[in-house]
Order: sequence, then C-alpha cells, then structure tokens
Amino acid sequence: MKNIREIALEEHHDFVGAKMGMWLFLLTELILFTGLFILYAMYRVRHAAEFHAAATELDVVIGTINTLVLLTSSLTVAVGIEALKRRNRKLAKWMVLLTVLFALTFLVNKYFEWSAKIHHGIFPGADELLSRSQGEIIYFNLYYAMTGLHGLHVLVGMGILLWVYFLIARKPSEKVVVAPPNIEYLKGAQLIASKGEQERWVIDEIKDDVVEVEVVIKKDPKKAGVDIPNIIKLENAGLYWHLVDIIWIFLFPLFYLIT
Amino acid sequence: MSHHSHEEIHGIGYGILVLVWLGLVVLTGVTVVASGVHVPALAVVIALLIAATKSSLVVSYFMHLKYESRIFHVILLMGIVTIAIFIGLTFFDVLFR
Amino acid sequence: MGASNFTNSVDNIFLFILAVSVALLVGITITMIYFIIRYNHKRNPRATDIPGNVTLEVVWTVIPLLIVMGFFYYGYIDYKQMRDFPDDAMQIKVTGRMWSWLYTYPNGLQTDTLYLPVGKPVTVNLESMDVIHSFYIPAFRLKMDAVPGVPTKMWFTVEKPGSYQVLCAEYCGDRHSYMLSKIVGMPQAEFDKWYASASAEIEAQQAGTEEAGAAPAGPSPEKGARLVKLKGCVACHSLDGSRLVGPSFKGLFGKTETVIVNGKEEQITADEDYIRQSILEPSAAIVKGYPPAMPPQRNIVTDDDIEHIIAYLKTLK
Amino acid sequence: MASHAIDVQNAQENYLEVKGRWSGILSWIFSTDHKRIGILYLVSIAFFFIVAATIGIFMRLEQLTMGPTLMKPEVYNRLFTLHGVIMIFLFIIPGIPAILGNFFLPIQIGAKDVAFPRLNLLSWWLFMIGATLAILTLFLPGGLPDTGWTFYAPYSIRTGSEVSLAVFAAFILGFSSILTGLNFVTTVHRMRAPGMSFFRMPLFVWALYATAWIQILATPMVGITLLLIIVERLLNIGIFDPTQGGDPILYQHLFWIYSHPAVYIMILPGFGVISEIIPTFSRRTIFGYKLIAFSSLSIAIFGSLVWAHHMFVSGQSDLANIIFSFLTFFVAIPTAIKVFNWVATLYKGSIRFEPPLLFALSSIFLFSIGGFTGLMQATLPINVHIHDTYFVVGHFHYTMFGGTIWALIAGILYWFPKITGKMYNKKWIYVAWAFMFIGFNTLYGTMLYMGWKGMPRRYYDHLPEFHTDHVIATVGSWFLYTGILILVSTLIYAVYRGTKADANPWGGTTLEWKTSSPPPLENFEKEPVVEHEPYYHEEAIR
Repeated sequence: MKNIREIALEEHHDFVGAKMGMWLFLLTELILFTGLFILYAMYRVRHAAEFHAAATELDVVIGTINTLVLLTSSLTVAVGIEALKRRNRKLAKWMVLLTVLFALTFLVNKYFEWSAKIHHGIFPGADELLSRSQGEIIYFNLYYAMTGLHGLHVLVGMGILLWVYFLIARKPSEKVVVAPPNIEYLKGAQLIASKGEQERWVIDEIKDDVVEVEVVIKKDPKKAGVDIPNIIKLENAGLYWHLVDIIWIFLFPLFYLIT
Repeated sequence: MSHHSHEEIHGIGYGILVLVWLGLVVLTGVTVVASGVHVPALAVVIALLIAATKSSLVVSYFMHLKYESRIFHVILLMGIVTIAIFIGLTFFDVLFR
Repeated sequence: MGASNFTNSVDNIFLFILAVSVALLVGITITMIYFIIRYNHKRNPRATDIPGNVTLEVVWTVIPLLIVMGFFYYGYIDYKQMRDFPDDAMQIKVTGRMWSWLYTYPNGLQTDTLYLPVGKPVTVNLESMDVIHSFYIPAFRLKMDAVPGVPTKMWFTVEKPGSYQVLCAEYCGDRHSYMLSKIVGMPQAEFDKWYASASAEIEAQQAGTEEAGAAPAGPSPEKGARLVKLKGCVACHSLDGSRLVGPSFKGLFGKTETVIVNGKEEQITADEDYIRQSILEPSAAIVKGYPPAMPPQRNIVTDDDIEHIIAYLKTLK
Repeated sequence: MASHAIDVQNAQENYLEVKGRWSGILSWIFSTDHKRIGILYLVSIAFFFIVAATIGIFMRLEQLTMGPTLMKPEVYNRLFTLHGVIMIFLFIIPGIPAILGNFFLPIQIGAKDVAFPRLNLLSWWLFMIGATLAILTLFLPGGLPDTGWTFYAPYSIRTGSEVSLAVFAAFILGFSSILTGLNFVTTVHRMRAPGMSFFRMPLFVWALYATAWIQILATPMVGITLLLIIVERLLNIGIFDPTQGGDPILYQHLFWIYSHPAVYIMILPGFGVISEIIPTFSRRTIFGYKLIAFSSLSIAIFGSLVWAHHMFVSGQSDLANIIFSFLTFFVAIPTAIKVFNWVATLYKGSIRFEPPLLFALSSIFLFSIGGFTGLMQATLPINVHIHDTYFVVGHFHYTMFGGTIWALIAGILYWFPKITGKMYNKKWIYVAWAFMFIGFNTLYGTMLYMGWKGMPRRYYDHLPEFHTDHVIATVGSWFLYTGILILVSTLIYAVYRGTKADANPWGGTTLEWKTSSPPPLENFEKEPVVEHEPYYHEEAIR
C-alpha cells in the first residue's frame, strides 16, 4: 500500500488535468509572442513603406517551403498521436521520427536563409544595416528577434519530440497505476482491477467506487503494448509542436508576403 | 479490443487529418498568390484572415480542440481575448500620438 | 493667483478628491470600530447570519461608480486645457541630457536658466539626447517626459514673477538628483530687455565666428567657459577639483594620467589632442578609475567649440 | 507516530514528521508535498523580505541629511533598484500565493495536493535560481543594476551595470510565477472534493484562482520584454533603441502590460485572506459571497485594461491618456464593494478580537488610503503633477505594503497554528502591531505629503525644502523596522517554544480547520465531502 501511495503523491495520473496544464502553458507561449506581434504592429503602422521595401528582400520561395515543411510536420505528429491511441506503436514511432526530421529541415533552411542575409551585411548592429532607414533597421531587427525566438521554439520542440520518441520506443512496462478520471484512456485495453488487498477480478468497465486501478497490458504480438502515460506525453508534445506551427503561420505572411 | 468504439471517442481518422493538411497546403498557396495582387489596403487583412483560418484548422483538428470539453474552449478564448485587448489598447497610443 | 495658469485648478481638484476621500475613509473606519465594540462576543454572544442584501449591494456599487465618474469628468475637463495648445504661444525648445537642461529660444539663443515673460503662453518642446528625462516644475503642477526620438510638448503661462525650481523626475543615472534648473518669470518689459541684450550678444558672437573664417580671431577662454556650462560638461566634470562622474577640469590640462586603451593601461599627457579625442570619442581612452559613461559629442560641439573649450581648460590651474 | 491533534482519531503522521525517501534538509528541498513547498517559500521569502527591508532602512538613512550621508549616488541607485527588485519579484508577487496558497489551496478544496506536485517543486527551484542569479550580479564587474526595478529603456540598454543577468533572473522568476499559476488553475478545475462546487469554494481560493489567471496571461509579456532588453544589450538587436528607430515608449507599454496586472497578482490574494479572516472572527457568514467572488474576477479583468495609467506623462497620445484614465476608475468599484462587504460582515457578528483580525482590519484601513490616493493619481491633471514623485512611492507602499503585506501577516497569524501546530504569544504581536502601525503611517504618510510638494522619487539627494519631511520619514522607518523585528522574532520563538494549538483555535469553518494541526501528509484522514457554503457557522442565528 505504501508504495502505491507514494506513486499517487509523486505522479499525477489525471490526463485531462495534464492536458489542461499544457493548454494553459500554450497560452503563456502565445502571449510571449504577442509581445513581439504588438511591436511588429506598432512599428509597421509607423513605417509601412519601409517595411514594404524591406520585405521584398526576403526569399518567398524558401519561406513557402518552410511553411509547407512545418504544416506537414504538424500532420505527421497528429497521425502519430492517433496511431499511439490505437496502440499502433510502430506507426507512432515512425511518425514522431518524421516530425523530428521535418523540424531539422526547417532549421537547416532557416540557417541558410540567415547566413545569406548575414553574408550581405544585413544583421543587427551591422554598418550596412545601420546605414538604411529607421523602418528597415527595425524591420530586420524584428525579423531576427521573432524568427530567432521561433527557431528556438522549434529546437525545444524537436528536443521534446525526441524525448517522447525514446519513451515510446522503450519496452512498455507491465504495470501502471491510474486514478479514475482517466478511464477513457484505458478503453481498448484489458483491465484487472483490485479493491483492498485480496479481491482481484477482471473487468471491462471501471465503477465509481474504485479508487485506484492497476492496469496490466497484455502484449499483442502485432501491436506491441503501449505505456498509457506516454499517450498523454505525446499528445502534449504534439500540442506544443502545433503551437510552433501556428506561430509560423502568422510569421510567414507578416514577414515574407506583405509587400 | 474494439477499435470501433475507441475511434468514436477519440475522434479523428487518419483520412480527416490528411484532408486538413491538404486544406492547409491549399490555403498556403492562396496566401502566396494573393500577396502578388497589389491591393495595399486589403493585403494585411487578407493575409491575416487566411492565417487565422489556417490556425483554426490546426487548433480544431490537429490539436483536437473540436473534441475537447468546454473548459478547453474557454481557456483558448481567454487567450484570444487577452491578446486582442493588449494589441487593441496599445493602438490607442500609437495611432493617435 | 498661482505660479502658473494650472496651479490653482490642479489644487482645487486635488482638494475636492481629498475631501471626499477623507470623508469616506473616516466613515468606514468609524463604522468598523463601532461594529467591533458593539458586536463583541461578550455583548453579542450569538451572531446573526446575513448572507447578503441585493439592494444594499447595488447601492454601494452604483454610488462609488457615480463618484469616480465625477472625478474622471472633473479631471478630463482640466486635462483638455493642458493639452489644448494656444497658437500664439512663445516656442521654447528644451533639451534634456545627462545631467542638465538646455533651453533654446526661437532666435537660437541658448541658456541654462529659462527666463520667461509673465502672462504670455509658452509652449515647451521637449527632446532628449540620451535617455528619458522628465521636465518637472512643481510650482506649476506640470511635468512631461523628454524622450529620445519622440518629440513631446507642454504649455503654460507664468502668472507670478519669481524663480521656480525645475527638476528631472525620470530616473536618468548617477546625477539624476542634481539635474536641477530654474525658471525665472519676469514682467514682459523686463524680459524684452533681457532677451534683446542676450540675443545681441549671441549675434555678435555668430558674426565673430563668421569673421573668424576670414581672419582667425583665435580661441577664447571666455567662450569656452560659457560652452562647458551650456553643453552640459559641468554636470560630470567639476571646476573645483571635486570628483563627480568624470575627472575634474581643474588642473587637467597638461597633467599626466593613466588611461585604459583597449583594456590596457597607458600613460598619456592631457594635451590638446587628448582632449579633442576625449570629446569626440570618449571611450577610446578612459582615465583609470572612471566609468566609460560619456557619450560621443560629435553632433553636439563643433570643432570651433572644442578650440574654445581647450583654451578655457588651459586657464583652470 | 500519533498526532497531537485532539479531535483526530486513528491519526496519520503529520506532514512535518513523515518519513520519506530523504531526510534532513533534503526532505524539504526535494519534497513534492505542497505543504512543505509552502514552508520552503515561507522561509526563503521571509529572508528576502528582511534583506530588502534592511536595504530600505539604509535608503532612509541616506536621506537623513542633505548631501552624501552614508554612500555615493552609484551605491544609492543600486540599492533602490535592489530594494524594488527583491520586494516585487522575490517577495510580494510570490508572497501570498506561493506561501499560503500552496499550503491552503489544496486543503481548502479538499484535495491531497496540487495538480502537478513536481512542477510545484520546480517552481520553487526556479524561484531560488532566479534569486541566486540576481544576487550574482553583485560579484560581476558591472555590479548590481542601477536602473530601478522598471528597467526603462534606453537607460537599461546604455548603463554599464549588469542589467542583462538581473533581467534574466527576473525572467526566470516570471517563469516560476507562471508555473504556480497554471498549477493552481488546473488544481481548482480538477481536484475539488465531492460537493465542493465553485460557489462553495472559500473566497481565498476564488482570489487565488483569479490571480492565477493573471499570472498565466500577463507574466509572459514581461518575459518577452526583458528578453528583448537582453538581446538588445548582448546582440545589438535594437527594438527600443531610438538610434535604430526604436520607440522607448513601446517598452513602457510592454512592461506595464504585465507590471500593472502584477499589482493585482500582489493584492488579490491579500483580499482573499481578509475574506477568510473576517467571517471566522465574526462567527457568521460573509456578506455577499458571490459579489466578493465576482469582484475578484472583475478586478482581474479591469486590472488588465489600465496599464498605461503609469504613462500619463510619458509622451503617449492624449487619447490613450484619457481612455486609460477612464478605465482606471472602474477598478475602484469592485475594490469598494469588497471593503463595504467586509465591513457589513462585522455587522451583527459575535466578534472575537484576535491578532489576525487586528491585522486584517488594519490592512483594510491602510489599503483604503492607498486606494484613495490611487483615485487621485487616476485623475489626469493631478497625475501630471505627482507622477514620479514620493506621492507615488507613498501610494504604492500603502497599497502593497499596507494592503498585501499586512494581509499576508494577518494570514500567517491566522494559519500559524495550523501550519506549525503551535500558538504564539499574542501580547507581543500587539506590541509589534503598535510599532508597525505608527511607523508605517509616519513613514509613508510623510511620503505622500512630500510628493504633493514635488519631491521626485529615486533622488539620491534632496533640496532644503524637503529636509524636515525626510527626517520624519526616516524616524518612522525605524519604528516600522522595529515592529517587524518584534513580529518575526515572536513567531520564530513560537515555532520552537509556542504552546500547543488546537485543530481549530479560531472557530473557522473552512476545510483546513476540519483536519488536525499540523495536517497529515495527505491533508485528510478521509476525503472530505462538502455539504455547506464555506462560512457556515452552526451556532449563528439564521
């Protein structure tokens, strides 16, 4: 009993709660970028013509490719989550790996884009940039700040996805303790419930008076078992990744297209 | 293991996800093409509208919001309203200075 | 009559809000104390549960709302006047910099004290050369920030002759609390006399500079003395040997100093070239023990100005 | 081990005695128990408070004479920055939510812990890392930052002091605050005991809930603002620098978009504490429960709409000034409602006059002065005169010190027996109160007066016309400081030598009073079932 209590204290298994926490965190990320979008909007109002001129210098083709890369990576991670929910570990693994590869592609593209600009002397503090009009200086400073912060998020997202990949790839454990609000996550797996010390029985459905549920996952040779907490971890990693995508969906037209 | 009931609860088939992705790709094409048309007054509005449509697709399907309980919708709404307030009220300074 | 045209109106609205506030505060406090005594558990052993009273709660939502809307309206009327700039106002440019104020009159006359005629509206156009400062005249009940890159302004009419304190109200660094100046209000006739004579002096000087192009008149210590005050040098460099932010000017010329060049110590003599360099590119060689705080003065002083200043420094033994 | 609590049979170990994986100090700094984390915050935050208060004393001493007294301007400017940074970021913002919220929010809703216990521990660690980084600037060549806690650009970009690291520290502290906020929101939504509907939650929980939303929605804004200061200093990415076309006024917008709602992060939990204390000591239910609950939410909402009232003379547009002045007045309404409802709760109560009630009522009084001086500043022409003067400093201390800190003290006094299982010496608390109350009003009342006369803030030196006022204020600071020291030592003494406390010494009705003092590891022997509104006193006449 003591062992179980410790787990209950140290690990929460409220998956809806975990997802709620993630959404709240995504709000803070959104507001973080809002600060930059406010600055963009205000400076754009003031220097519309200069922003226009500066925007033509960015390469729309690379921008579009990167947009498509990110959109596709959003698809792969969504498919991966769906696969894991269906206990298809193999497909999930491939999809997550693919997502990481797309993220890498995005960053490599970004690297070439940035280095080309830096090569032409367009980078913060450069004499070439400082000799231009104030609107253009601000435009490029904002460009570096915003795509830079976004790139940092891509990097972090990549790290999280890799971490979840290794969690999924690991051999699933046999036993998991789950608290009641997450019953829907147990659907599709066979459950053995215990009440007190002695009583043990196999059930399909968990009733209200059960406080804790011990889940034994029967391994299916075709679709190897899945650690249930990993589903929510992948879901949350996916949510984060989609946010990174959404921010790019706004950055792309604001910097590349409004010319 | 009944996959059928499982899908009903969690919602999305692979087909829908791919469809959403196709929609996003098409919208990206539209926004790139639309930027070539020079209507300065509308350019920003059109670009932002398309971006908003794209992100609502991502939020609803990829991020699953369509299938979540009401509180998740409220959380997102709080965020959007906050952002609108922060940007909107700041304009009272910069536009009227 | 107040010191400026706004002094009385600001005081009145302040006193009005103060009176309302004190009345409410005293009311709340007395009620609180009365309840504590009256309903002490010794006098009132059993409490009566009152979960709420809609009428009462509506009353004390609406009444405060009306009161504060009154405050807003009163303030708004007054503020509109403050921001309604008269067309016939005298235009003064006020430049804030670390750590002094510079006043420029319409004809280009520059001073470090602001002399103004009584009874004539004045528009102050503020600018800053480095960080944010705030031009504050407590007696006029007015202040406005001087923001680098963003022009700001305010207006007032001096109503009573006298000398009024000017302060900097936005924190701007080590000598923030010494960024002081004065506004002197004087009757129109007296002001005109002062303005004419001061301007004449400036014109004579400018004429002198133009002539200097043809026949060099040589640097003048007197002009240098005026310049170090006007250009704000004395905010950081004392004339009497005391240590401020930068080294004192007293005895500086010809002295041997240890300076830091590119992180290395070097010995130099404070000759004309060193002083010229220190004005135009101060961070190139900072005297050991002092912070690299001085901004380059390239757009602030002319080459001629520097010659005058060097001439003046030579006299400070 | 049997618990000392009287009314608990079948006692579990209390959270102070429980044996876990770690022992000694490690059993604290690695504990994920919300109660232990609350205590961790209590100790660290109390330490920072004493440090910052001591800095305050030195600042007052500098003003005792005209001209240099103890230190040079370079030192004074760093001290007032440090005083502000510590008091704001390390003391008042985390103060009530992190100490009392952590400890009592789960208990008050009948939960075993917060939703994310490990995240909760991470918040504390981030808090300590942020604090350490801030203090590290002391040992770097540039030294402590000298910008004031507002870090206004472009001064913060130009100064040679270690602004980057200090700002990064504040960024990390913001992160800690965000994590606490999202933990609380999730806890309230997911962890309530059976029967604990939203309208049966204690008002302290309501206040924390509203606060947590501001923490989540506003804090990232200061995060990005401070990051921009760092990239501007280190990478020369000019966003606010006027020489690169930047607009310093936009920095102020971004800064105050967070920092104004932040004052509601500071004060709302204080209101929550007062809403707990008054019904308990009046032995009756609170007057207008729903109105108080909703007023917390509306303060959170209106508080997010008024940030630019810090910028009436900053050079922003006149229209913005008028709109923000107008909106500011609306914050007064929910605040006034709260005050009136509290006073009405005393009516026909059966009042036990104890130290927590004394501090709670003093808090109402002092905060009201802060509120009224706030109305003066919301009025545009008055603000033009008193902005950036000691009037603002006085006002701010009346609201934040008088409102929040006095409420925090009231809350600590109220829950001290629950947290420690001990009772303090009430007589010494009254002595401390007298010193603090007199000192407080002498110090900050004089500041209000000086500010009206035109004494600007952040001045190392002062003009002769303000000299007498400065001397009076400095003497006041000695009284205040003495009072604080008496209070702190009385409480520390009580931790070790205090008499044993009952499970419910004050006759409180919320859930924390229905478990033992100190509470067991999982807060309750048995998950509680809630059947009444929170302030249901059985003996009251209905």
